[in-house]
Amino acid sequence: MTLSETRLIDKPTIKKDFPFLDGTIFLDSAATSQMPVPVCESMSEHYRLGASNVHRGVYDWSVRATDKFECTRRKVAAFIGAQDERECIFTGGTTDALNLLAQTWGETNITAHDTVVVTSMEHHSNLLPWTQLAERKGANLIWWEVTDEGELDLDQLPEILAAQPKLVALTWVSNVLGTINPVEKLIPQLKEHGATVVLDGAQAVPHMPCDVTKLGADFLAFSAHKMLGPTGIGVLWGRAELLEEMPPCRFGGSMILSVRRDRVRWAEIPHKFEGGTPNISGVHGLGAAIDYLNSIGMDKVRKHEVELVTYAMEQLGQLDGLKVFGPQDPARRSGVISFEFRGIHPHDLATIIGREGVCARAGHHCCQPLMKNLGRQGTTRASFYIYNTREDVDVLVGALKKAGEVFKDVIL
Amino acid sequence: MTLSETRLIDKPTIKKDFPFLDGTIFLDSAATSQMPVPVCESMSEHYRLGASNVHRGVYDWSVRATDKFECTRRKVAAFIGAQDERECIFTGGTTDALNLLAQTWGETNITAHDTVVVTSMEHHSNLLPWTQLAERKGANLIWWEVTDEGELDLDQLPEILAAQPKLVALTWVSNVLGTINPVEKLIPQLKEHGATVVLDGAQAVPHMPCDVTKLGADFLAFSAHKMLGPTGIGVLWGRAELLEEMPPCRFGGSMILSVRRDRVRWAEIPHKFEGGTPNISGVHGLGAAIDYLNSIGMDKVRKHEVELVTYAMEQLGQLDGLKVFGPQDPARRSGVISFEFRGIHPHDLATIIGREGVCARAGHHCCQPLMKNLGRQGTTRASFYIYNTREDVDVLVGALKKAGEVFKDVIL
Amino acid sequence: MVVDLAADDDLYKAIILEHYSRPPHKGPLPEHTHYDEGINPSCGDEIELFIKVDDDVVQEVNFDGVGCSICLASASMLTKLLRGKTVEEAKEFRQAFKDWITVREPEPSPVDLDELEALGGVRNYPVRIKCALLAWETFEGALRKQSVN
Amino acid sequence: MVVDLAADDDLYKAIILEHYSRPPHKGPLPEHTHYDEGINPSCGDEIELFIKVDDDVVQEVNFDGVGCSICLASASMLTKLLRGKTVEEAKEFRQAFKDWITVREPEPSPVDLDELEALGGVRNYPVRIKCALLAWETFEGALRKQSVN
Ligand SMILES: Cc1ncc(COP(=O)(O)O)c(C=O)c1O
Ligand SMILES: Cc1ncc(COP(=O)(O)O)c(C=O)c1O
Repeated sequence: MTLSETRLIDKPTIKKDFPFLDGTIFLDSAATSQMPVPVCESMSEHYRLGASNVHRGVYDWSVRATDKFECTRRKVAAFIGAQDERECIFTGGTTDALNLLAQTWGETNITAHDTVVVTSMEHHSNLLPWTQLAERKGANLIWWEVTDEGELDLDQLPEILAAQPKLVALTWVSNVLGTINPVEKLIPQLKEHGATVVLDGAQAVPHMPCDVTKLGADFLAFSAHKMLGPTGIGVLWGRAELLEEMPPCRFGGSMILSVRRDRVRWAEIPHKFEGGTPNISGVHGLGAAIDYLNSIGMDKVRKHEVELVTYAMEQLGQLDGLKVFGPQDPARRSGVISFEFRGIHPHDLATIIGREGVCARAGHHCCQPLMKNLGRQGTTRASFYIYNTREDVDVLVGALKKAGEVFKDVIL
Repeated sequence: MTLSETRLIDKPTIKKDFPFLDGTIFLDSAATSQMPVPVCESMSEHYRLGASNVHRGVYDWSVRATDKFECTRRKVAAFIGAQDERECIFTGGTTDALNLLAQTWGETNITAHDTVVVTSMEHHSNLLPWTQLAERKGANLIWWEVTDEGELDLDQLPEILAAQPKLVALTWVSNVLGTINPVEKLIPQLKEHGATVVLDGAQAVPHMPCDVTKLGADFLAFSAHKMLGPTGIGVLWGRAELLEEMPPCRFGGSMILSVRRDRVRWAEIPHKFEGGTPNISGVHGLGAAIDYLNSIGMDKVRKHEVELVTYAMEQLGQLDGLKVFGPQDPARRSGVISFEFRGIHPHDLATIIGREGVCARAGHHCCQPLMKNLGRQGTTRASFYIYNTREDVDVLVGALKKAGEVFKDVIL
Repeated sequence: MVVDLAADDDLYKAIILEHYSRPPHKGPLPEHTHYDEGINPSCGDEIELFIKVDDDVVQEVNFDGVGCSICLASASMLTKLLRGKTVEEAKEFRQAFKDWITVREPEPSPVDLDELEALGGVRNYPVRIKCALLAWETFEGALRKQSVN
Repeated sequence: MVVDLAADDDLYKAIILEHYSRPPHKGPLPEHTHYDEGINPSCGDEIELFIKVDDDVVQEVNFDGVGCSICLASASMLTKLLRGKTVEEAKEFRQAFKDWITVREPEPSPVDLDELEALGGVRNYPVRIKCALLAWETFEGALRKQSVN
């Protein structure tokens, strides 16, 4: 049973690299993932060898920090299949990346005559920057609806294409439903009709192979802290032609070519968008996280997840009164499982299973419009990553049974 | 000679907490400071005890992370003398803080009828957000000039007050000249004439006691990485009344009260401005850095710096052909010393002293308008912090002599 | 046995689940003098509070909304316990409950908290304290919005 | 002894300091056919390059501007070494120098780099490579801006 799993992800290594997971069933990686010891060490190293700012100093520490910084940019580019490392901008995270994009590309490209499309499964971070922009500009806003099965409504696609949207904000993987949107099919059609496609990769890049060049997307955003890396660092990838035309929007050190009172000239991409001292140790941590994931292989990461989700859907399916939201086919979903159990409020459910050592999340998961669609205030969500096992699923199921016991006499 | 110094900052502790400084004369703390081992450990702890996102989870790890996060906010408030911890917004750094401010407060408050004042000693990070804003809005821009002694030209003050500026962007301490601007005298006058005062505290908060309430400033920005903390984290402090009126500008998770398709309600301050997963370990690191500085005492930090600067000015003054920019009185300056030596280009100077183990900085230090005033492309800059000693100054002086040797036959 | 389980539970005491299952004063109160809604932004729970003050006395209080057992049980207890209190007494009672529930190791409360004592278990679950307080903060908000004169 | 010091220095070789002190072709060239300016954003150094191409041959090149010894010596060497080369040869020469200077352990260059060999020491000071290349990138920019037909 766990044999094939063992072949995919080496358990002793996981035990060694995530020692703190011993005794805790961490099922909240969609919120933030755990950091393996090597990544943590790589971050500390920046400080323990002597810290330095990047891109500016002539002494050795600065050279070392800068080299590692720019080397990570190349690593990131390779990891997501970008053709040019200059296309990768370091940001504070996915939210920061998407807001930066709305502030530059959005401000300069969206007018009252344009149509903006958002899906109703977007995370607030890929929703509000665009709805606020559309409101500010008086642009037309279209909501791309989600079917009862928790998938993007493809019947609405003709309507969307006919509207010739200037922008489509689309999550690759839903952080609530686990739905993997068919981006490789959708993007070419959207682009043919003139749309610029912004992919929210926060739940996708950490969990499956990514090739932005093949996808043909225009922009992609993701966060290090959901892929074994640290908080405070993320990436905005964009096609060079687009980035080159975008004005900067965070003004300060390192993003200029020259500053005179009467004339400011901006630096080239990516530096143009990276004003101020960047999160240097964060970048180092992201680089180490990518190394760690590469050492496993993203194919294996994905396979491991499919195995776990398959098992979890089976086991959860056997619980009376348990309903899993989103696609039922494990091949069409990621390691994110939102569910409802006998009408027990997610907060209560998460608290009770928390007492059994299971860390899961309860709430609207920053997707209130989707919750409205589901007719719920929130859901309970379990999400998996490389360190999770079938045993974790078993513990979850046992914990849910206990919750059932506590609430057995409650009339809802 | 070093006796009084020893009393101020305990040398064995420094040796233990900054082991990597052994053999390196680090004189570039104005760019980024070194991180003591306890701060580094406090950051790793977040990951090594099990990482979690903040403000959202019901399980223990999340509670622990959130408690520590909000506890650091209180620590920051106390450190800068803020009356209310809700006034402290975590940002990616000083640059990020000032841009956030320009995007919200600036966008909503500055119009074509307003006057904006910037000083010619501002760092690009407290210059460009405002000059760009003024340009965008068609506002009137006044440059507050710097005297030949490297101080703000107080003769220009009547002119500035008469213009009744809506905004004055003012650095507390110059990162080039070391000048400590007389903010406690200037702020009341500026405010009496209706100005909102934005203090760039990047070079001040790490180096001297700070009491924003006493100062009466409106906004203050600073970075953790210049005060023994990590990169990627900083603070924007603002008076609650002002913050409450400002619209948010980074949309995403955690900054909302509720999101409906037709209506979005924002969270209260400070969360309204903290969209997305914050730099949690960065915040922990900032907290630990503040603890470290508090354990020394900011009065002592400042005294140590005055001692060092006094000694450095004396020693450098004995070198033929060496000119220190900025105020000559150590009491009026911080631990930042920019100088010129026999016309040797700063890049060459920094390289040669770098070979002697001295890390100093060469260039325009993100202050090109000031460089223009000085009639230079750049300067060489040595900057001190708690771990520096008189011996470091001696090594610097020796290294400069070597540079003099190399360039002895060069005609400039 | 079921009752035992609930009784043994440090958080989900029988009285809490009882209020959650069968709140005596749930639903809008058309003739209210005070109203406010409260939101817990992290879970999306929403509470409405309808208060009828007359002669400086809380004559009636009802709540409506959706939330977890702690949130709704606390709201239901509120509607039961504040009835008949003067506005001043109600405010003091609210404050006493808040003081009592938000400290790790509480002194006995100066006022008799009655059924609310059952909520003491949330102290072991710090994030849930917000749930227990939502209705009470909403009560305060409602009074503040439209101060009783 | 002074000469020795400079000669011993892995970076500041005598020939570099000589070019820095007394550049033979410094100052604007009014009758240029190509021009560009180069900026090193981290230090603010600025170089101007004036090129006169005639009959597909670089007849004259001058530089002007401010910069460190490495930057200006490299610019001065450029003005000396590119003179008389065809545009094509000049481009190849530039590329050869760039290839040679940007690798840690260079092969001997296919073209004779002449005095430029003295700049090899910058490899030990990676940030200074930009200084050594500024004039050469500016040269390329000038030709690109106004391509020779
Ligand atoms: C005076 C001053 N302001 C602003 C900054 C920008 O800080 P950061 O790069 O951390 O955003 C710096 C340091 O680089 C500074 O010295
Ligand atoms: C789909 C999705 N988009 C965006 C985000 C925001 O990421 P961050 O909080 O790292 O900015 C998240 C996670 O919170 C997410 O799951």
